[in-house]
Amino acid sequence: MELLGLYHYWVFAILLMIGFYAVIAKRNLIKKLIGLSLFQAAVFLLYITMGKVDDGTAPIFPETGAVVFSNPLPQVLILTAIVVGISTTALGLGIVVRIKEEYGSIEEHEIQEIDKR
Amino acid sequence: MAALIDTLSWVLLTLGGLSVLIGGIGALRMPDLYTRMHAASVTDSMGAILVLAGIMLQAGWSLATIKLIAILLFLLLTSPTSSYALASAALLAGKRPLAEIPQDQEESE
Amino acid sequence: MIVIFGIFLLTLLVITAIGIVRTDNLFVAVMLMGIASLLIAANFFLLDAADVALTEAAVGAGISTVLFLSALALTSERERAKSSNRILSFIVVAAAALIIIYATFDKPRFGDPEAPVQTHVAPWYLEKTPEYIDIPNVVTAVLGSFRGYDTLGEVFVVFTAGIGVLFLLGGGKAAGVIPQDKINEGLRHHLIPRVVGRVLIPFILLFGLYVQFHGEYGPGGGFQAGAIIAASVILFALLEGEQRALSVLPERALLGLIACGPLLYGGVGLAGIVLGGNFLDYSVLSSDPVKGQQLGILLIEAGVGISVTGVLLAIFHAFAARGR
Amino acid sequence: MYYAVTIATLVTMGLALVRALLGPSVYDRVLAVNMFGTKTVLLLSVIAFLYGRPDFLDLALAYALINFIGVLAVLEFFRSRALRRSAEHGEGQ
Repeated sequence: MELLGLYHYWVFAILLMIGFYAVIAKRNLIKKLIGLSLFQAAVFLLYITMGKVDDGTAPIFPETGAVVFSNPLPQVLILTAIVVGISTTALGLGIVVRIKEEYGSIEEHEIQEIDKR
Repeated sequence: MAALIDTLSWVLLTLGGLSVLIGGIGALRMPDLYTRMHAASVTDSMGAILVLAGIMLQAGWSLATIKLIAILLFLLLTSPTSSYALASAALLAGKRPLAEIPQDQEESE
Repeated sequence: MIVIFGIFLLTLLVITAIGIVRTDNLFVAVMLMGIASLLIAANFFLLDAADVALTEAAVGAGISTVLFLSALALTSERERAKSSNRILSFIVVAAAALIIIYATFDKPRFGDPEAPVQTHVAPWYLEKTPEYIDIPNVVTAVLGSFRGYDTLGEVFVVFTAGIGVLFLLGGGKAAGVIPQDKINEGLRHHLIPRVVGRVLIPFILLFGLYVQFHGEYGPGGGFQAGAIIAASVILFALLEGEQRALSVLPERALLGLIACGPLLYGGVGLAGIVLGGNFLDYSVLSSDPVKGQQLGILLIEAGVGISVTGVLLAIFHAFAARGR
Repeated sequence: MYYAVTIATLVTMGLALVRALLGPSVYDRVLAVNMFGTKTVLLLSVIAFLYGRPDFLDLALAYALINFIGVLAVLEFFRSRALRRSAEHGEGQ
């Protein structure tokens, strides 16, 4: 049970690194952005995981009865971060589209070759 | 009366779970796109009706039931529509159903 | 038992992530991202974060897929090159993963009520929200009032990102290989989706408004509502063609929305100063401090909703206009 | 009994994921995503009751409404791709 309690964190680590791998190893710029989204998702999961309390419920007071609540603070941070995340991803996609229009390619090494010329 | 409603809702939930599961197996095991789509979309609607009806009986007459009815209505509207849209897109793009392909070509497919 | 469900969902998530990285078809990767988003939302819900799950539902299911697909339509669908330095990258990544996993052994157990995170400010928020603000949703209370500065900053980040996309894609030449009338017709020839979509749009809008104004009592708030309302307009644009959507909600109106949101938020903050309190101190907005807090949260949530709607729609139109 | 339904839904999600990973055509993957969406709606509504917080059905409602957009976006993507291909083809001739 002790190890089961850490599983969420391991998934976070693995997911984070899968995203990181896509960012560093893939040459396609959109694939890099997808990797970045995965990376983001892993961080979101870490925060929400840390906020969970045993036998807790979502921090919205029910009409009857006081109960144990999970931590509201990480949820606030991540809630805003998700919307910020999609806006910044859109900005990244905008840059990729402009690169495609100017260079005719979205593969990193081809762009570098064009730059060298 | 309460026991009757309980039993009925458990029966509905079990049948719903079963039909959801059958749909999943069908979507995995069927031989081509259209048969898979058939398996997935029909059981999608059936499972949704059964499971949500089962929960509705448990919830009793409350705001939750109205929300469940809304969810069911929207699912029944959107899920067949998206299956239809997908099937027509696939057909327009030139994917033929397996039954239409002559036997000798089947292996190359 | 629910912990087991969570573990199962997380395992599926890891498998999906590996699938996303391994495929060289970007369209498939985007589809798998859709699945990953559903899994993440289900996980958030299991971890008691209803508000966050609603945000992920509103953003991940519709808007994220739409944006990625429109970017793919403008670039290419296939990844052409093999990965660079695969082995080296893999070693780096594996080593880092092992270090992080090693570090997790020092972390408090999952769900531990005695963990440092739970004992710092969170109990104070939970305890004082009924007293100072008196709304049931603590997440909204913290978002709108206790940490209002944070949220103001986030709104400005969203604002800046929107302006950035407009600068990048707004002017200049378009690709223009497709005849104008063809690209503008949307899915008008698909009769059944069109009819169902038209039935759905008012309900999505209504649900968006419900989420906006019910945010103090249940899961919801400006961020979620903004994404849902934007999704309904995007649905209209997909069905009827982008031009029709622009004639309903023209670009100038969108720019107005983008500017209005942060202005409303900042204005509420300044009103606090004018009425003799601190910046973003809503207690002075009304004679009863608790009422003032509630009014302030309502107003700033409206500001957030307006600016998120405007930014997401402007981004969508910027991408769609590029394809014309 | 909620547990039984939850387990059935989870297993089906797993099967749909396998279908999404295997393909073979892009339509299979879109089908899998669509199926996954419906199963998520069911899962969220069942879990809302399992937790005893039926007020969280809003989430399932959001998915029931918004999932449709993804499929339409895919449809529009296929349509514009076909248009682009035919336009490029026409120019090449």
